Amino acid sequence: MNTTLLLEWLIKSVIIVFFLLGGFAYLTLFERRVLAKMQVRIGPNRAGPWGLLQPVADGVKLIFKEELIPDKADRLVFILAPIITVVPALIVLAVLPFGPEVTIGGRTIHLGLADDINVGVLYILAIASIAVYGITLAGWSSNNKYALMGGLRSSAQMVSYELALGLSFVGPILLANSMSMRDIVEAQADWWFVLVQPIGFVIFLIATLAEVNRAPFDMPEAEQELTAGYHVEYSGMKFALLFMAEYDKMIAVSAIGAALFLGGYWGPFVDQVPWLGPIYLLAKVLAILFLMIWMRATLPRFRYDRLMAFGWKIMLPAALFNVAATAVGVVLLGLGG
Amino acid sequence: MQFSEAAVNGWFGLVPLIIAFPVAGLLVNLVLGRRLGERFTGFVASAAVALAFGVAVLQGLALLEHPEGARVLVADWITIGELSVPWAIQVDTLSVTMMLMVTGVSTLIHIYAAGYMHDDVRFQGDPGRYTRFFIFFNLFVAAMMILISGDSFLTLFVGWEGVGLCSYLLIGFWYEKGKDGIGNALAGKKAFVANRIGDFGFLIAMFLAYTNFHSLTFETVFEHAEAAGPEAGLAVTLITLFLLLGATGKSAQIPLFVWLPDAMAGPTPVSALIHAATMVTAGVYMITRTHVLFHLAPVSSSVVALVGAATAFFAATIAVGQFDIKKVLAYSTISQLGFMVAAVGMGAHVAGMFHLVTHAFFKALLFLGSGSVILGVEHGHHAATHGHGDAHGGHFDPQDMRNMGGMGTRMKATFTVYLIGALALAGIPPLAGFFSKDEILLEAQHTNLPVYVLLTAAAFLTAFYMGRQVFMVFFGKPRSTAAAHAKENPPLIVLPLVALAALSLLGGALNLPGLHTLGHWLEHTLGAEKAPEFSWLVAGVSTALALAAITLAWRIYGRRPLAENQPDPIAAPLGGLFQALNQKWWVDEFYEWLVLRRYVRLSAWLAHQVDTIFWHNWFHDSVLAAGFRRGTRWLAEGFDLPVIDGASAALARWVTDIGGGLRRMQSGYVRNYAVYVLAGVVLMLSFFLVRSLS
Amino acid sequence: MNIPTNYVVALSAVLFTLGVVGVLIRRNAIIAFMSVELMLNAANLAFIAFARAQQQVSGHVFVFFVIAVAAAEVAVGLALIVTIFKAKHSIDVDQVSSLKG
Amino acid sequence: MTPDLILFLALALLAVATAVAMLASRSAVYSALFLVLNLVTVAILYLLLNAAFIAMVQVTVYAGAIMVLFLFVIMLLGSQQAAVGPDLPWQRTVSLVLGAALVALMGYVLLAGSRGTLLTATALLEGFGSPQSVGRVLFSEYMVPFEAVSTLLLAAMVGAIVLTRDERTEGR
Repeated sequence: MNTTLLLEWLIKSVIIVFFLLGGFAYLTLFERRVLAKMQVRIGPNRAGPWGLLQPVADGVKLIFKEELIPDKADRLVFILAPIITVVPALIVLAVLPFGPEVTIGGRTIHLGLADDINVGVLYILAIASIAVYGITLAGWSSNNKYALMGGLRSSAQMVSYELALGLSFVGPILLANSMSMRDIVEAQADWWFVLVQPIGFVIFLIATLAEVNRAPFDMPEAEQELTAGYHVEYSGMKFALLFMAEYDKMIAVSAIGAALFLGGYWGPFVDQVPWLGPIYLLAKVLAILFLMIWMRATLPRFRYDRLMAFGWKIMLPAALFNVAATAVGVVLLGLGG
Repeated sequence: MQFSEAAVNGWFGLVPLIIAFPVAGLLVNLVLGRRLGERFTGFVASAAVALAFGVAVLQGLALLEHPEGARVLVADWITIGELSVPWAIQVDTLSVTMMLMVTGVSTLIHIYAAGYMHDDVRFQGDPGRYTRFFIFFNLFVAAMMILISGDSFLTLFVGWEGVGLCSYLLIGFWYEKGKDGIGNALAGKKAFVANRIGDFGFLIAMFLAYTNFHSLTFETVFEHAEAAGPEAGLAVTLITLFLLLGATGKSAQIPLFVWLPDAMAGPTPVSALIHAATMVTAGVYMITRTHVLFHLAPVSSSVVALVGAATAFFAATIAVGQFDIKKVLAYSTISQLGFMVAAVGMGAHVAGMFHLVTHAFFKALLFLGSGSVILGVEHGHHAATHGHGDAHGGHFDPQDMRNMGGMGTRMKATFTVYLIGALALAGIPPLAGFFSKDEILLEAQHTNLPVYVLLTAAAFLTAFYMGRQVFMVFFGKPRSTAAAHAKENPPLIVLPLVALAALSLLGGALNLPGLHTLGHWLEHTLGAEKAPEFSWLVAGVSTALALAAITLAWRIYGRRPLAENQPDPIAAPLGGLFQALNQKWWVDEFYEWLVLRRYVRLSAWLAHQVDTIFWHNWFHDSVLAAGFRRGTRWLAEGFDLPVIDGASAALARWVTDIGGGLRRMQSGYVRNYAVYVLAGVVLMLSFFLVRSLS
Repeated sequence: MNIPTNYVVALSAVLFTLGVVGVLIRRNAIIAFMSVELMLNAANLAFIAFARAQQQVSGHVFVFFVIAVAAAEVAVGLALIVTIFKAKHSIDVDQVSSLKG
Repeated sequence: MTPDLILFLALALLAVATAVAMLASRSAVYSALFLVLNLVTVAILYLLLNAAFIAMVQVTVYAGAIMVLFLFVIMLLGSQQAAVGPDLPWQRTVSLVLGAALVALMGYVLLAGSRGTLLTATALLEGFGSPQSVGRVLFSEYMVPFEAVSTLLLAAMVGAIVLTRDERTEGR
């Protein structure tokens, strides 16, 4: 056990967490602004220049709100559920490489926490599957039928779309011949996998929308049907945590998508200037986030049974076809490493 | 099959064939006979016996080289404890003499029978039995060979019983015919029963021999008997007397002769072969074979001689009063067998055997001749009634001499040979009978005067009844239409007669006085036997008596032949005596009164007292049934209910109790079952752990 | 991990026994079911420990199969429980004593 | 007490504690949650035992799918409260005694004598327990069982669908 190494990990972890926390705050602002633009509105512009302080104001407001806990709720789980929800969102990026190796003070450092473990992709899947619990438990512990229904819908939806999500990962894995995220990104130094995996990328995007319960798959929080889904009973900071988890997950999946399909940190001159890597990555993440917000602004919500049918009857076969096609391509055309 | 060394070197090894050929013949006929027809059947049977004769001839030739003979072992037959009876064939001069005689005469009679039976089965109305007849005939020859060739009492007894069986079968050959439709069957039964009595004696003799001398083989028994000396005298006497009883049965001597006249119910070839030439001589042969024992028992020998002589005279008297052509010959046979038995009883075995052989020739000739006459009469009867009368009905008896007469002109060949046979039997020199009978008389004159007197009287009577028969049958005029239409038979029947006639003519040459060819030949087996000097006195007396008897017969029957339905001329002068002769001295009736009636009464009494009252009423009902009921009741109440039922009830109760206990385990709760599984796992793990630790 | 294999296997044994006890004493079918999963899990742990000790990847493969089979089992088992619940409105294992629908 | 041993004991304690808690919980949801914890703990043990792939599969399939299914059913049925009613009188006692006996037996066997291989004493092959190594064995030696298991999964899926299908809402 190397103390320096420990310290290095600690520093990296803190950076990631802070990135996500800050990212969450400004993603809300970003979304509101973009949506406003798309809906020909102005959006929040009072707090600070261009409304930049709006997230801070929201945070302060939520902190001072009263923490309501329903009488018949299961208190322990009710309190734990937001935490359980937010943790996966925070730790999922541990395997993501943010950039090539850089040298700081004579030390060669990976820009990434555990980006070279050989089960990186599986780790992402594992965390993604764990993420269900928070929402489900939140819905259940509220002892509210709407909340419970929201939780159950969320579970079913996430479990169903997890299959397609996992299968969409297989394409990059096959092309890179590795499950390590770093290997996958390194394999895209010359060209992005999205060029040969357009179907995989589309499936990934749709599945991640379902995974993070974004429109048009925001069933669990469908206001019209379930008032607000699983977090109908939550308020104050616990509500803030649930909210944060959702936006952090958006950021995380965007980063993962960028790493898997859009070449990760690769871009012009990254070879010469390693520090360009994180910037390129951020740009790509922003692009995917913009895409998600755009969809929210554009598409109406699915009916629940249509959503499930879509997941099982279209997404899954398409993903399977993509896997088979990719495998054939890898073996016959010599694509990938 | 094992052979002694001598047998292997010589022809003796072939001797089993003498049995095998007739057996083969009967088997062939048994399987194929019906399919192949009469000619083939007759040929096969005759050929089988002829081949046996050939084997006998070979044995005789071999014996000329090796007179000591041989003992040929065929198989190990019986081995029980110390009793060991191999099936071995004794080849010596005695047995081979018998073999030659039996097979030779048999061959001729088979040939004769092939012709005779062809007609007989048709007259009797069942041609299908032709094959059966020859099967029995061959079987008889095989059994006779076993009898002759056996080297022990037991093998001899097998043949003894075998020929008895064949005799029974052939007497009853037309079992559905005869008086009341059962006469023939009764005759067969009578022969069988009479023989059983004799066989009983034979068996007792055999048991005694084994008890005293620990063997059944002739040689060993003789050795032991001689070695035992006077101490075994009583035993030997008993043995020989019981053997004599056996001989009287088989050889038709007093008191068991009654079956032989009835045995004439069989077809004529059977009478000739079995009941004149061969089987009936078995008693004589047996006594000769066991002569060593008889030598050791003088009393028995005397008894034998007396029995023989008495039988000879007694039977001769009866023959005088008979009208049935075959019955006359039957009593004649008994009489002549009496001569032989008397001879062997006096120790004159050679003379006995000599007479046995010559008698076989001329008696076979006479029987076959009578058969020829009967056939002729049958043919005549058939022709006279134009073929639609029943030739074998009760109205006409083709064997009754009173229905014959004048046959000599119609059946010249038969007449000639019959005359030869009759003269030979009467003892007219130089025919065979003269020499053989003379030797017996000579011996009797030397040793036993009463026997001599009896035998001489019998010889006189013999000549008389033979003269009576010849005159009645062949001379004068036919006394019936059947006799008038009689005609000679075909050569197949006549030729054997001619052969036998030749043997009867020349048979005396076997043992001419002074030469004693047969005596020397049999010396090898019987030991040297001092034959009495030829006596002109004895020969002259017997010849004179014979001639006188014939003259007497001619005066009574020849000069004035009987007319139709005329009673016998001697009946009136003799009165009641003739009635007695004709009714055979009422011997059958006497036996009936003496034995049968008492026997039947005893049987009835036994049936009632012993079987019904004792066995059935008392033993079966009171002892067995009641005891069984009591036993089963005890078993049911004392054993079945408490023990068996109790045990099963207890078992059922245990099962119920255990099941009731175990039922609680079946709670229907899955977790309960899982606990049992866990308990089992813990137990097994503990077991393995404890085992690994210890 | 610098510890003896047997420690890991002993942990597996303890977990297994806890699973067994859970099956035996809990009457809620779902919890009994989960106890079975615990038992499977304990067995898997032993597999992994031995695979590590023997340097045999086959152990991992077995665990993979066990997990796959467990997934199948749970899918069917839970479907059965749901069906039974629909019919009986109870998931007390001791009340499920009839094979009739 | 090496740091490894402490780490192991801590994880073991956590695993046992969660298992016991699972059994003791009156609420089925809590039981499920404790089981999830237990599974995750064991997954960490897998990681420490160089079984990274299996650890991830454990979390993904067991914790992420199977247990979610459990929770789903529990919530759907609403029968999270333990069944009430007369319990078999001796069942609990006997089970606990037998369980203790089983643990004692196995513990004695495992800990009384040799302790087995020290898990770091042998140098590991490169990539032991990685997806590649497991996959290589899985798709060569265990190809047929793999296919059999895939068939089994398909059958289970069909079975589950058939079992839970509500015929009244069929054909909508």
